[in-house]
Amino acid sequence: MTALAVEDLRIRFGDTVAVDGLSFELPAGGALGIVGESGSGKSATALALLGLHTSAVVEGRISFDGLDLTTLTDRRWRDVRGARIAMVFQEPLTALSPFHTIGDQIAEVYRLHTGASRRAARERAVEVLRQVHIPDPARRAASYPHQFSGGMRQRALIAMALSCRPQLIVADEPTTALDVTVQAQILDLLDEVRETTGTSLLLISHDLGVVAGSTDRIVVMRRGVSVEHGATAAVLGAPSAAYTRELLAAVPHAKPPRTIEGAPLLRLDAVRKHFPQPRRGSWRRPEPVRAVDGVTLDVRAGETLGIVGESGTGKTTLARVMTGLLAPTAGTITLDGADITRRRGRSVQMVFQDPMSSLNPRRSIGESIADPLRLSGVRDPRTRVEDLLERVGLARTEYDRYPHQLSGGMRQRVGIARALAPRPKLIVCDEPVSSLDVTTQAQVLALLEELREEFGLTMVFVSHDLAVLRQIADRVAVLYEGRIVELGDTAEVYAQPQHPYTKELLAAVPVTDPAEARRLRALRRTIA
Amino acid sequence: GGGGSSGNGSSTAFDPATCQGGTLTVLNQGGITHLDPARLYTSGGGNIPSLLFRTLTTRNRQAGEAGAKPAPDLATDLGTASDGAKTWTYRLRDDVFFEDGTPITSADVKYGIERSFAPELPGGAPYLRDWLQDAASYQGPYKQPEGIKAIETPDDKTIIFKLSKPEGDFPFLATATQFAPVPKAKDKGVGYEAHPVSSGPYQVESYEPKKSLILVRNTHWTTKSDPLRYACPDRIEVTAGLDGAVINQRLTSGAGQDANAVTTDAVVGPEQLAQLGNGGPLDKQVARGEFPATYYLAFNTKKAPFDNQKVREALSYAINRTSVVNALGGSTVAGSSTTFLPPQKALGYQPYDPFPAGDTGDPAKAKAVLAEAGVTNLTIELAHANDDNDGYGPKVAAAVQEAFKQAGVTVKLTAIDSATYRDVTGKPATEPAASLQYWGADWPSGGPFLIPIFDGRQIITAGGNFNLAQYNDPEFNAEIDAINALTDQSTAQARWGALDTKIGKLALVIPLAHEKDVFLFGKNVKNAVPDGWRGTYDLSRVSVK
Amino acid sequence: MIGYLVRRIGGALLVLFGLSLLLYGLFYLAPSDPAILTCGKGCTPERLAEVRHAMGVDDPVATQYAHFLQGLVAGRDYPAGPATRHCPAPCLGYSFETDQPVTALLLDRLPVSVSLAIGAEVLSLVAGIGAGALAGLRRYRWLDRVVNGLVLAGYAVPVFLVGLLLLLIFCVQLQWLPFPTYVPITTDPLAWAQNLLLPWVALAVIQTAAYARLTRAGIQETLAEDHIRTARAYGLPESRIVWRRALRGALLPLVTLTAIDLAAIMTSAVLTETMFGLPGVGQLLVGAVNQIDLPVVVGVTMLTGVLIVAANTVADFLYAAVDPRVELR
Amino acid sequence: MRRALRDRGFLFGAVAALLMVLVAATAPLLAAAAGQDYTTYHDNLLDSARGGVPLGRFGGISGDHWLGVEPGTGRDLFARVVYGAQVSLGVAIGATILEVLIGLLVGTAAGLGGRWADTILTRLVDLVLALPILVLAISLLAIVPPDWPRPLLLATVIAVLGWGGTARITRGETLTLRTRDYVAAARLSGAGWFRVARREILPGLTAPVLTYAALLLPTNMVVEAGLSFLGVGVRPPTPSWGQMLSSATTWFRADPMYVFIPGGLLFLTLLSFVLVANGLRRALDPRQSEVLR
Ligand SMILES: Nc1ncnc2c1ncn2[C@@H]1O[C@H](COP(=O)(O)OP(=O)(O)OP(=O)(O)O)[C@@H](O)[C@H]1O
Ligand SMILES: Nc1ncnc2c1ncn2[C@@H]1O[C@H](COP(=O)(O)OP(=O)(O)OP(=O)(O)O)[C@@H](O)[C@H]1O
Ligand SMILES: [Mg+2]
Ligand SMILES: [Mg+2]
Repeated sequence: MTALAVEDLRIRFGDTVAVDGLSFELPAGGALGIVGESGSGKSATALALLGLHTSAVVEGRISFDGLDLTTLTDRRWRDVRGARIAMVFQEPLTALSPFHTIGDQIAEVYRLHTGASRRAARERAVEVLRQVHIPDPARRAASYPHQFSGGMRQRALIAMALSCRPQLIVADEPTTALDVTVQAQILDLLDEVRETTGTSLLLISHDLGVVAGSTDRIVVMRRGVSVEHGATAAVLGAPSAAYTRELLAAVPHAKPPRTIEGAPLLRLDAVRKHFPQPRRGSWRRPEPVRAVDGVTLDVRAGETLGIVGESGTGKTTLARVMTGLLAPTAGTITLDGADITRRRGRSVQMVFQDPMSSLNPRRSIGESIADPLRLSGVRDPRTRVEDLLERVGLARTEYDRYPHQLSGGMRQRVGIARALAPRPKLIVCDEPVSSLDVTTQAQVLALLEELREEFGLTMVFVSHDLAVLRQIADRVAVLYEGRIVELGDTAEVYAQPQHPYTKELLAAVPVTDPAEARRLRALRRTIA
Repeated sequence: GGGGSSGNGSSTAFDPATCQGGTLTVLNQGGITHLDPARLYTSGGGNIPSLLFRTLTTRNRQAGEAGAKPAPDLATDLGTASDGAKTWTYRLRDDVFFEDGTPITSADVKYGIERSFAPELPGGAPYLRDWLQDAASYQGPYKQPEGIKAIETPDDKTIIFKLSKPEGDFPFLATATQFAPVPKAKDKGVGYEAHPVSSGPYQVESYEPKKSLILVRNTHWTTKSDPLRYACPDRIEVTAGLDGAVINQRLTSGAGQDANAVTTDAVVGPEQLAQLGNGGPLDKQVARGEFPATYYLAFNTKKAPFDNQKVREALSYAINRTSVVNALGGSTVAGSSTTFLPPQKALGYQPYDPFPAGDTGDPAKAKAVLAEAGVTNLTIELAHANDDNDGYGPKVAAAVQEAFKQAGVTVKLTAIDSATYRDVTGKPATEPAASLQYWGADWPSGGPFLIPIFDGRQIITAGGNFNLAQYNDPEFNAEIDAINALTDQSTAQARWGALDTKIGKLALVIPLAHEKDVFLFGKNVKNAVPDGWRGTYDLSRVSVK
Repeated sequence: MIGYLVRRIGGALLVLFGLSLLLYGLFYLAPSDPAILTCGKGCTPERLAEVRHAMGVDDPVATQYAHFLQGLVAGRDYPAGPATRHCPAPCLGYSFETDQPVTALLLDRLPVSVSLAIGAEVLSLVAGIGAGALAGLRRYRWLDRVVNGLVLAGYAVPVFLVGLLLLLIFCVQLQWLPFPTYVPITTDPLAWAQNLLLPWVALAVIQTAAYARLTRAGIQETLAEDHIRTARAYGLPESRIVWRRALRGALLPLVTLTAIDLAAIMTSAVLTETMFGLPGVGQLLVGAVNQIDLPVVVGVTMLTGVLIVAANTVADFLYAAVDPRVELR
Repeated sequence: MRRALRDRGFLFGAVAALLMVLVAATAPLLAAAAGQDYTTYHDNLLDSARGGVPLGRFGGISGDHWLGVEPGTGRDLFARVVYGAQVSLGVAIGATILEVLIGLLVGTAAGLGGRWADTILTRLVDLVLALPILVLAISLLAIVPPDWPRPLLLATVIAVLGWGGTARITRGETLTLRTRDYVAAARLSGAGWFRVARREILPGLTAPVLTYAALLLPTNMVVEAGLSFLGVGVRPPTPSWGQMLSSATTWFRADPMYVFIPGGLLFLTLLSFVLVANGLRRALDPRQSEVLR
């Protein structure tokens, strides 16, 4: 029995066609994944399923449980939304009203659709919160969204979705904003919910790994068109469309192991960085945030050292301390034996995560790259800048363009060119590819690898993505709450993780092989 | 000159016997800052204060010339002069009482005067310090309870003043509020003014300085004891702190209680002037009078170039009085003046014009006089106050500047803060070479006009000086003393006038204009007759019934 | 919380201390002498010296300031003729001009300014939020334009210009309203409102436009937020979304603004009060400045300082109260 | 900027504002062209008996006196109005420039300086923001000797009391800008804080500060007009619109032109500057454009 059938869906925003002739079916109790890169029309499709478009023209047929959704009146829509089709949004931060408690928001939805008493609604809210494994749900129901962590908020949203026992849950990138381990938990939860309640699931993601383990069928979208469509195992195992193959190829692969026994270039000795907390309420100062809490580490000349950890574990702080941008609270950092904080040279450079904020929007990119050259005494750096631009795969003529005129990938290339300009010995990359599409990500990683070899660079590569590190790093350090809990050759760490956190991290990595994904899910259950 | 026409809303004759009743509203801009008789500086006892305080003498509340004379109030007559006008003796009436029913004694009058010497209670007129024998250093009854020797009270009804020099004007001075009786037992010092003990027809019901004052009848006052005050309304409500234009607007429209309203300090503005004089309804609601006062330009003859009489004369020819009058608000509220004394007979006014140049000035003649004196490219500095409130502000200054420009004289204007204007110009050390000034009469006589301004013995180097010309001519001083000794006003008037004519020829000042007063009153208000002393109608005689 | 309060109050005291110090310094440097005005016409130098002594302005400025502080904290005694006057703490001294205690003067004038400010604020809140909400929901396109035009005009008309026009139209030409005088609300509430109507309107014209604009913008901004989409996706009716969600978000900035504006009106009512002849704190100040009445000037400035700081503190509290995300620190 | 130029309101405002600035700048020339100056009395044009209202209709408008004459003095209104523009605009522009300069200096210093500098400067800014501007301006202006150059003084007083907002905005923006990675990049390439402030921070400040300053200008103009209205502004015979309005209040019915001319001009000028500010904000700061405050 089909729960949802979409036929020849077309969505236009004025002249832009966001979705162009999309068709798919979702059986009752089944799980369908929609994958595609940014802007491919995934969210537009999801919104159409709930009739939430205001400025778009939606054509085609969407039949749900015998209803033709495209012909519904506003009144009738209200009975469908939330009650029969529920939606889980991408941004858990903003998807909940900041002025009402979690419990109230869930109860409100429940009351609206069932006409239950206030009390019954409150009880239902606690019940669904329990169902999504919020600890102490009766108490936490009275919390405001900002008092929840990202993962908890996403759980609350799922709880809200569950509250009216819908037939279909549409989850639009439910895990994009979350850490890998939390992402795995949410995906597991959705899976569990589907199993226990029998609802159908439409899971939307840009990440093949996310849908691989949670869906039975997938639709691969590109520029509003479905390029491939079929059983998950079939599509990922033997892709027929070139685009799907490209996507799969862009997923990082392990690199051939390299052992580098260079002399230590950068040495960190018992480095700490604590951020004092502002006083709140009482006179006593609260404990400082121990962003980096006793890191001892050598970066060997010529190697690529990966640093991995989840959000807030202190990766960026460590990276900035390494470059001398932040003074450590305690400990010493030496580059070639000289204290880094007193360094006046430009031998350590950095590539930043957010390509938008790493370039001054009011200066041409050429000028941004030329600056370090000028400061090191080069009179007329234009040709050298143009050479660099060419080297990182940009046209010489891009010199006079401004950051907003470039795509994310191009901006990241500019960032790399700028880092290279003063001929550094060490480049610290802080999540340089996290904000890029998989395909662009692969290109930038390749470029970095090339440049490292060509310029004989030493590299510290910070990332939350184990897969990326596996491709680029010779050694990995696992950072957890400001400390290094594991450090070793990449292959070794991946094959035989020692620390439980590393194990958990590895088990949470999304993989594109559905069988492997299911194995990892089982593994996670045993760890938990 | 003198007096003026009076408007009166009612066609039937006014009868003080049947005027009683109703509430009179007084809408004022400023005033009622103080209610302590020691701290009030009034001419003729003031308008509002004289509702509360009776003094030894008071102004004769009548229209025109008759109103410029003093009349007995608490005393039975204008006082008996002896010892060549150096001793003045008064006898109190028998039927005068304070608001609590206690009879008023000569000791109360003496105590009231003594209080005004206390530095805690500053602000009153300064004459007594100067006139009374050995009183200059007296510090008031709080520090020196033994009192002033120069005032004697041999019995409850008699009070004798011993002066250091002859003062024929003493009956005029005795109208000042410092001559109001204060019962020593009720004196609270600075706090006394919260509820001063009334001797007049009204007493204080409530008083908030600069804001409101409500007066109700004093039941211990009788018409019989006080023929001058009619005390018609049962209740008088004074509101202060209003905008002048608003007051006149309210008096014009006369909505509600405003029909029973008057003002004592808001001269009409252009809004009303435009509606006046064409037989409209407003013509019945206007009182025109003249408070004796002069706007003039003062020279410091100790400073070049004004030590040169020719220069002063030339500028006297150059002045354009029409523009000065316009700057002061037009010919309805100011009249051009070539004499220092304003045109009131009481002051001894005699018309003269030593430098005839017409109303708009004679720049050619001025140039000629300057050339004669060998002065070329003259640049002078003229000081003026920074606001126009007192008639010696920027507008008049600019008018003078313009007029002198026609005669080839460049004027640089110096603005001085109006709050300190008198202070700066009154200290010879800081006195500017030329400045705009205004002088009003403390009482309608030539003395208070000519003495402070031209008596050489009045040059006070430490400050508070008004003889800005710093003119000191023994002959002139002697004539002042001689007139002061006269107790016959008509003789005195003639001699003051002659003195004014004489001093005018020296061009020590340039008289610019004299004040004219036009006050509106509500349409129900009757008997709003301006008196010759103050130029405005008398609150103690108006009626709203 | 307590720490916050302590710091807030500490900061406020610092501001006030600085203010009073500044004023004393300036008045000391100023060429004007308050005693001359008090002493009156024809004041001789000896008399002036006596008066200065009686007023206490012959002391060095540091001594005067110390006395002032002492009065504030502990109260002080003034010579006043037969007895001394005790001015209890917080004593701001006695007016040079009228000899009234400054605290009493302020308390006396405050109701006028408060009436003015609260009335204008209420008027502009009601009109502003109403118009803003209607405009924000795009129910009436023309309203949107009117609000837009009004807000621009609101910035472009100084309050005295509005006041002038209102007086001319309603009091002079049409004579619908009396010339404003202050009637205490306790005496006659109707007359109170009737008299204050024009000043309120004059003040509210500008505020109303600003509030309308803010409400409108706030509603539109909130309506574009993700959680509104969530609410829609769960079938919440539009009316509920607008009233319970969007307006709530939109009114947030208004809440704090109200407190601050209230103080701002009170402190900037100088013009309105002068314009309409209302005996409020502002008028008190203008008069005092002209008369070099230092105690009153200091008193008014301190009062306005206190009001502003208090308003800011209240605004912070209100903000924390209506927005659960905000914590006071 | 191009976006702003498409805004009709902005265009109107910009043209009118420029015109007004031009008038102010060329006041002496304009007055000379009219054959008048702002000081000469024309008593013959006044009805002295009626308080000095101008003779003739519409406040004495004539071929010689394009906007009529001032009641009470007969001074040429056109000359006074153009010179008044000079004062009103001059003071407002001067004050705004000063405020922006002080605000930028303090704001960037607080944003880039260390914790101590920030704490102290922020406290200072709080203090300035807590000052009752009008109240203090009145007190200050009443105290200073009257012979000091008044317009300069006015601009200074307004600026000294009013730079808090600019400083706060600058500090806030600086604090966010300094966390931008490009600032870190500049530091890594060896740039000192001064260079960072000049090359990386300042360009980022122009938009927010400009939009704020554009609104400050009319606000300052209102303050100047208000102060002159209260009689503590520029000193006569120098004209200013606020002062003209203040003296016009007594001539409301007798000579309405005397009110309407400076009042209307003040309104129009303010309106045009507000329109410019609004347009700028919409163009430079689209997110904030709606919340004009
Ligand atoms: N409200 C809108 N107005 C105009 N165009 C829009 C609107 N919403 C989406 N689009 C366009 O429609 C296309 C599809 O957008 P959609 O949000 O569905 O992409 P997506 O696949 O969800 O991307 P992402 O992974 O970034 O969320 C895009 O080109 C986008 O620019
Ligand atoms: N300037 C700062 N002041 C106070 N706390 C800070 C500061 N910078 C970072 N922190 C805190 O230090 C901890 C580590 O932050 P850091 O940015 O280094 O984490 P991260 O591992 O890079 O996280 P992400 O993956 O989210 O970028 C966090 O708790 C953060 O809140
Ligand atoms: Mg999307
Ligand atoms: Mg980071």
